[in-house]
Amino acid sequence: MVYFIVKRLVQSAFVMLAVAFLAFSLFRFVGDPITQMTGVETSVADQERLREDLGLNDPYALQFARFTGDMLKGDFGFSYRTRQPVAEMIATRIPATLELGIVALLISLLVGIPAGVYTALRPRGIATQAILMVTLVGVSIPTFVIGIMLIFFFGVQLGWLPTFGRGGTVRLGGWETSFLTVDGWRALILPAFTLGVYQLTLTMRLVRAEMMEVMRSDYIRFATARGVPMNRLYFKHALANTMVPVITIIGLQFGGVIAFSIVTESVFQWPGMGLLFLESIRFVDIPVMGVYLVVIAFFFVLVNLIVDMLYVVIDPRLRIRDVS
Amino acid sequence: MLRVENLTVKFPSRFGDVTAVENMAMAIAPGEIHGLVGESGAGKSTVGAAIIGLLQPPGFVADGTLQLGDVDLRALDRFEAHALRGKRVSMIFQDPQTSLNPLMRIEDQLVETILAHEDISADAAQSRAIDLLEEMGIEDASSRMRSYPHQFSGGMRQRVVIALAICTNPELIIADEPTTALDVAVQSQVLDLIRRLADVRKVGFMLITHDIGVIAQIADTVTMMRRGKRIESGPTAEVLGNPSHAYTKQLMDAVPPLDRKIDRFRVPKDEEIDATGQGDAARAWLLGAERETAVGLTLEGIAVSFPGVRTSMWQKPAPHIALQDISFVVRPGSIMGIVGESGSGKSTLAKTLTGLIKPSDGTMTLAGAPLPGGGARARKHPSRQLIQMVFQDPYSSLNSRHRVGTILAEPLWLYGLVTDKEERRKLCIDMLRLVGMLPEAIDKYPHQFSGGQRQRIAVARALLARPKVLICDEPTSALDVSIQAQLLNLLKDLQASFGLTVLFISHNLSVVRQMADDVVVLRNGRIQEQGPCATIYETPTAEYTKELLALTPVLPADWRP
Amino acid sequence: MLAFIKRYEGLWLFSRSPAVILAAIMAFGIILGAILAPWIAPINPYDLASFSLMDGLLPPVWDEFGSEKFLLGTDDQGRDMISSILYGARLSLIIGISAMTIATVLGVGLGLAAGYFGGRFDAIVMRIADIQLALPAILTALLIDGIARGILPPEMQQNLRVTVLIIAIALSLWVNFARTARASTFVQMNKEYVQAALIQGQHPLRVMFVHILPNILGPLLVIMTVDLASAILLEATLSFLGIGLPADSPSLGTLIRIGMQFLLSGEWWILWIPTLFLVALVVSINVLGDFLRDVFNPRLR
Amino acid sequence: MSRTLRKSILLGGVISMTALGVQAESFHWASTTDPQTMDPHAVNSAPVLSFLNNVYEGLVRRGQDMAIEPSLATSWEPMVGDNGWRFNLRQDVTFQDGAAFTAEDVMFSYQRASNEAADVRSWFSPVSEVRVVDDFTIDFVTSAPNPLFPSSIANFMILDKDWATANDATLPARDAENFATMNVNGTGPFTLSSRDPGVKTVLAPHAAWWDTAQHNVTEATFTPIGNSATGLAALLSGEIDFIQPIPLQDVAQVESRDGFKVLEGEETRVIMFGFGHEHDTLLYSSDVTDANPFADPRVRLAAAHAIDLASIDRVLFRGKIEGASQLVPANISGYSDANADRPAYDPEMAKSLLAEAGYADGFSFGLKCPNDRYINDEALCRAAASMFAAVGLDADLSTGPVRDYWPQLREDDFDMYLLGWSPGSFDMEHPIRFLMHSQDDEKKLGSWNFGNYSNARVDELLPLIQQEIDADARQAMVDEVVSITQDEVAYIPLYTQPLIWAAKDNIDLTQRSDNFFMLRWVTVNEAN
Repeated sequence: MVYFIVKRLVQSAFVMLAVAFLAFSLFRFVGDPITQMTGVETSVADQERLREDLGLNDPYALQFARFTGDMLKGDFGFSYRTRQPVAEMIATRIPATLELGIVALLISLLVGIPAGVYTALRPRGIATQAILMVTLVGVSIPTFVIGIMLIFFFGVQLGWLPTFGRGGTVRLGGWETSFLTVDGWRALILPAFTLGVYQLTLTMRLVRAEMMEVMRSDYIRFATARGVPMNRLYFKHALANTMVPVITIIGLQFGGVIAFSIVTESVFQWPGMGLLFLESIRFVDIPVMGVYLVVIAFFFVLVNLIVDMLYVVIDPRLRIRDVS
Repeated sequence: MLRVENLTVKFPSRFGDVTAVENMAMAIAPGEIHGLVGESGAGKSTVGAAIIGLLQPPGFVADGTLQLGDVDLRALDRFEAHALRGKRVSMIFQDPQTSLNPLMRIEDQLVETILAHEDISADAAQSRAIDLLEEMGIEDASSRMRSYPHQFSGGMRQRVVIALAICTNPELIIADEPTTALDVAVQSQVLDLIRRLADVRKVGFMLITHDIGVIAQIADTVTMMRRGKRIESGPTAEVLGNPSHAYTKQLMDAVPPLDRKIDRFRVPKDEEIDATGQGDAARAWLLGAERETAVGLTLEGIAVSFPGVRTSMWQKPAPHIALQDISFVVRPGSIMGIVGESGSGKSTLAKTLTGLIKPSDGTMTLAGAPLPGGGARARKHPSRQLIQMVFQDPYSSLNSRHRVGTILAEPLWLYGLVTDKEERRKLCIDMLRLVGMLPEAIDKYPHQFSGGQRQRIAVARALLARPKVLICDEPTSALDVSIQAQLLNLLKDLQASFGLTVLFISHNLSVVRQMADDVVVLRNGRIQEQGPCATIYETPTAEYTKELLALTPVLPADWRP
Repeated sequence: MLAFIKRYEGLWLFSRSPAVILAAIMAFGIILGAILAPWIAPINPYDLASFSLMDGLLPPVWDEFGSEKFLLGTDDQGRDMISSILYGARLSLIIGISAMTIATVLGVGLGLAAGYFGGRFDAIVMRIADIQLALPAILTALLIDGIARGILPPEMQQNLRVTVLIIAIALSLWVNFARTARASTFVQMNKEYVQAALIQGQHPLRVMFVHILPNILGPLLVIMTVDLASAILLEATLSFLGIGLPADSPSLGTLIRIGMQFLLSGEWWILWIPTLFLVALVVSINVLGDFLRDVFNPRLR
Repeated sequence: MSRTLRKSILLGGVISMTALGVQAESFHWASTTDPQTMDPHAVNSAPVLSFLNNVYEGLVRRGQDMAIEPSLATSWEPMVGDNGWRFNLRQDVTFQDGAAFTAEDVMFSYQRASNEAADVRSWFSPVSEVRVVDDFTIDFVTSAPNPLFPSSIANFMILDKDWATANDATLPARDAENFATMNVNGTGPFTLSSRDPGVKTVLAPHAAWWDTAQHNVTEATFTPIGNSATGLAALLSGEIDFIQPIPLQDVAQVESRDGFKVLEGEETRVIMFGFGHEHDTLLYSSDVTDANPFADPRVRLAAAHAIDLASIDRVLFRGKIEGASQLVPANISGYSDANADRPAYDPEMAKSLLAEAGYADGFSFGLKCPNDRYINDEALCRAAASMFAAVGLDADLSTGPVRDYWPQLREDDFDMYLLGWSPGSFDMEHPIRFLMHSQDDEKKLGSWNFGNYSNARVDELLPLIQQEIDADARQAMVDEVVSITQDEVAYIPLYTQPLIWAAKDNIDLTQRSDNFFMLRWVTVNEAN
């Protein structure tokens, strides 16, 4: 158990390091930050001096060493664009993205799992066919189109919900949350739904497939043959066994949720990391882009570590050694 | 108590309704163990499923009467049927490994089942569960009950399964191949348990099995099925001991006896294509160059261990020892039988010989030359050709995406035996004839054949490499008994004709007895006993061998035709 | 018998599901239209001389201001919408299919080898896959786009735009193939026909590609279909984020991005017609993917 | 600091729905880009300067009509006996933290803004020395006579010396932040009450502002919204009061809705095509590889005649643009009324000019355009390429984001390119200096003249124009330059970029042609 976790940690660290390397080496190519940092009237000599100051003329290896070294020390550098510490910039954006991602994930789970169970148990019903068709269309419309449609309909035409931003937020410690205000919740609905639609479909289909597989297993047939009550059969026996593979995939998806929030955040002007990242691309703000990548990788690795442990909690086969 | 009359079960398909069971009739009284016997596809499991109302959709009961006591089973709605399940009729499945919910404690599964049918307190249900488990022979039930299924061994698990089936005191239990996945020792214990339950609790059992030995051992009455229809039924000794029906006779002829060796099984002429009369070209080819000498195989001190799964940071995992100190000699041109239960290491031994696994110690010698193991055996090593193998599962041993012709021709070009494509094809066709197949088979895909036919194709593939050693790893354990008889006959003929050295691996003592000249008894990776076949079977010295022989179900001597 | 029936069974199931037939017709029609675009499109949207700004912003023909010359109207450049969409679908499909093909070859190759050799090689491939998974599709695409921009001279970037997109999308899809191929290969490695081939001493490449590959094609085919749909959507999303294709050689995604400017302005057709088209294409591919999944995995029926 | 509880209710209490409508005098506005810093000297970019003009002030400022008017300086006059200007400073001005404003603050701000670390230092390249005369008088000495100097420093913002020193912000932050990146202390009408970069910036009126407030805003919230559709949706759904800019195609939509209005104007930015004048051959031609046809003024003129500006106006710009004849629009000082004609759309003329130049069959060349810099830039180039094609000029169009675009232009990697130019000093001298004078790195002249158009007479006239005090004489010289460059078709000026803002009906505001949005002219009326 401890060994298992340590092993996963080592693997995770390896992944993080590789991502850090990619983050640095790839974004170096994105473009010349200097032209973005200076105005039209800045002379070429001044630009050159700035380039020298930023160490952009140093050898490549030296720059990478400095980058990783600083990062390990917890120094994430300063944004070329705003001259603020990158760590702080990203840190202030993390709550927005995480809250959006979590709510989107919750929507996808709270709707996706029951829908998956229903469609698995009634594979031939009309409602099932309808649900499958609707989700199929849902998964086929690009996220940004869904977002724009929602804004247009619920924001502009009906005027029910805000079309951009987070609405009212409350700062709790260093964490700026929109969970504590009505306004914040209202602002959260459209973006979270937009982001959640795709995951919802995936979750539903996954649960459905796994559930159908489990329903055919011997232990479900045996439980049926013993007359275990239907509800218990479906939810205690079948669903629990379904969740084991589902949790893994959901863990993998969470990374996708965070990454796809780039699109959602751009459409809804949601002040999260994704929006910051897009702005940084536009301004060739390399330090921010690099750190963003590393943070994303960190979340991914973290979530999957948690999933691994959940796995152990759910499945006694991983928790308790076989005595035989 | 249970009365089945005129039962017909159909499965709709795009070719119209397929009748799986037709005009089936049977009756089971309380305390009676009624064997339902038949080969695969006979429809015996379908009968069981129809009674308990768990037919796989879209199958349905088309006609007939299903009466359990005073209840007309066909008249029940969905909810009534479900309430009846467990309460009055229950079921035991074949594989105890998969029959229990892996995520729930045994206790919870038991208590949940009891509470589903009886209005008693959870405490009462729990104490009943403990009593039951103890009745089933599980010691220290009150603490063991808190374990998860994976913490029990296979035999124990089947006891738990039986406890679950019995915990609500049903009148009837449908046991679908309850011992097929178990080793003989465990099988015997489980059968004893079933007998006891029938005698003491007066539970009626419907024992579905393909194993005539099992039926002979415990069934009071038996119904013989074939292709969805009842062949005959009656008291076991009457039906099996003195078969009147031709099919039953055939079946009884095909059962290998444990206590003597018969030269050939009696097989109806129309079902076996005589391997001796056909495939002369292939025969000539096999007997051609370099065929004169048979080769021997020697193993000395072979040990195989696998690295254990690491679970701790500080401890190196203990290696799992699969084989230890295995030494024996296979005489040239003889058949060596390897007997052992699951986990004895017999398949590991086959893999070691074929170079799939590297032995951690010991030497192997083939025809006097050292035989390197594992990765040390080069892809072009001559032994690759000399040693061929016939596998257990006819459904996976042939690549289902390749035509039979492609599969058969592979060794011919791989070893450069026949370079001309047309010649290869001719030889393959002739080889098919030799193993008793029709030439048309060459352009078909494996899944177009039955298990027995596929096993013949697998034998043909092995022969086409012109081997001197043939390793047969449980070649008949997936086959019905009549097909098994045919294949055993074929193997015997081929071995005799071509002087092959054969290593015949099986868990089935009766089968080995029919095949082997010498026998090695394996247990937990060690040799228990070895020697000439007759000696081992008649005067075993090792305790283990004695036990195995004693527990293997046999037909009463007076049934022998 | 089984494969024959299965093939037969696939056709049989197909003939019984109107939605699948409709999807197949739609997908086939769009693909055919895309292939034939140069011959059937009224104008060539890449040829600047073939259209005129004077014809700009015409609504579809059923609108009172529509022109019969342009059945689905024109965009702000005066390009015929039908032509733009046909050429756009062509480009989207080229990108989607190429990306999917590269991802398949790369993923299946690595997955097969990882499953076959196991051990250290397997561990390395899986770690690389982990890294790839930690960088979700959009980020990968942004990264590749970034590198390409950095290392290619600008004039080449224009020409290689499509290639860069294809590689970016392919890289974000290969893991799926690799994981599936690896898992399936592990299963097949324990099958006796593979062991038979190994015992015979057949070449690893032959074992992998002649023996194992045909047996794991089923699930891979399903992923290929689903990933083709994702590739097309991903291209659209990247175009929306402004790192897709330039407006003078528009894919469906680019057309939607351009059309987005007209979301509120009344020229609805510039946005919604390409969008509808894209959704129709992706839905039909997904329906076909679902169907294939059902055929290969009868338990889901 | 950025804790905002606007209409927010802590959960757990009674949940009541509050209207999202805006209180009478709080004002919400949006634009595409967030000002990247609050430091007035760190970055010379329009979003920063525009935003900070609400917080900081310069010695002079621009009025609603762009005219220079007194601000922190009450008056200024040329120095006697020296080149340069003397500024007489306003008394009784206080910074937002209450500190008094003196000449020392100006001196300090000059030193700060002309430091190497400051991006705006080029404004002070003519300055040789600054002398504090007394608390409220300061001299800016220039190396040569410089009549335009006062108007060139309208965006030179003054910050408090003591505040900057105390907070360790004596120099603009270069590669790290400092206190002035996130905090302000100016003399202007508004001060920062909270800032969440990229998300929201809230301004509050500066109670002790020296000038009479013409606005009635009690709180102003700025939100950057990058996606134009989202921005417009935010306006239409009532969440914001004002947005700059909105896309041209949405003008009709906004106007057709009750309660909204569109403000249309002209920016000072002129959009033009430039040529690779000094190239020996075309870089991107498939047929003419041994010559540069664009070296011939007839070819350049032919290209000018090929452009159908009326169609571009109608379809791409919905009738919102004015044609440009020179590199500045008519409202800029130095505009040459004498040269107000632009080449007409005349494809036949274009073809005959091409034939005359020896290219009767036309030729192919590379046209470079940005796709995220100017309004409709990419669409414009595609339309132009199509129009060029009609006369035989086969343009191979390549477009890209501006971050790639400038480097390409600097590397001379084009045959023809698109450029927009807004004269920072709001005078004709500015484009002459940057776009028409031959490239001269040493004197920092012609630095955006990428094609290196070169005319000896123009080069000769520039210093004379810069130093000429007499308006008429100066205008004559400017007219000559414009005339020469028109004759030689140094550039093809196309049109002045339109400026389109949208607001709720109850908002009164002033649209200034430099696209700066000044909160001090905003009135929020009672919503009907």
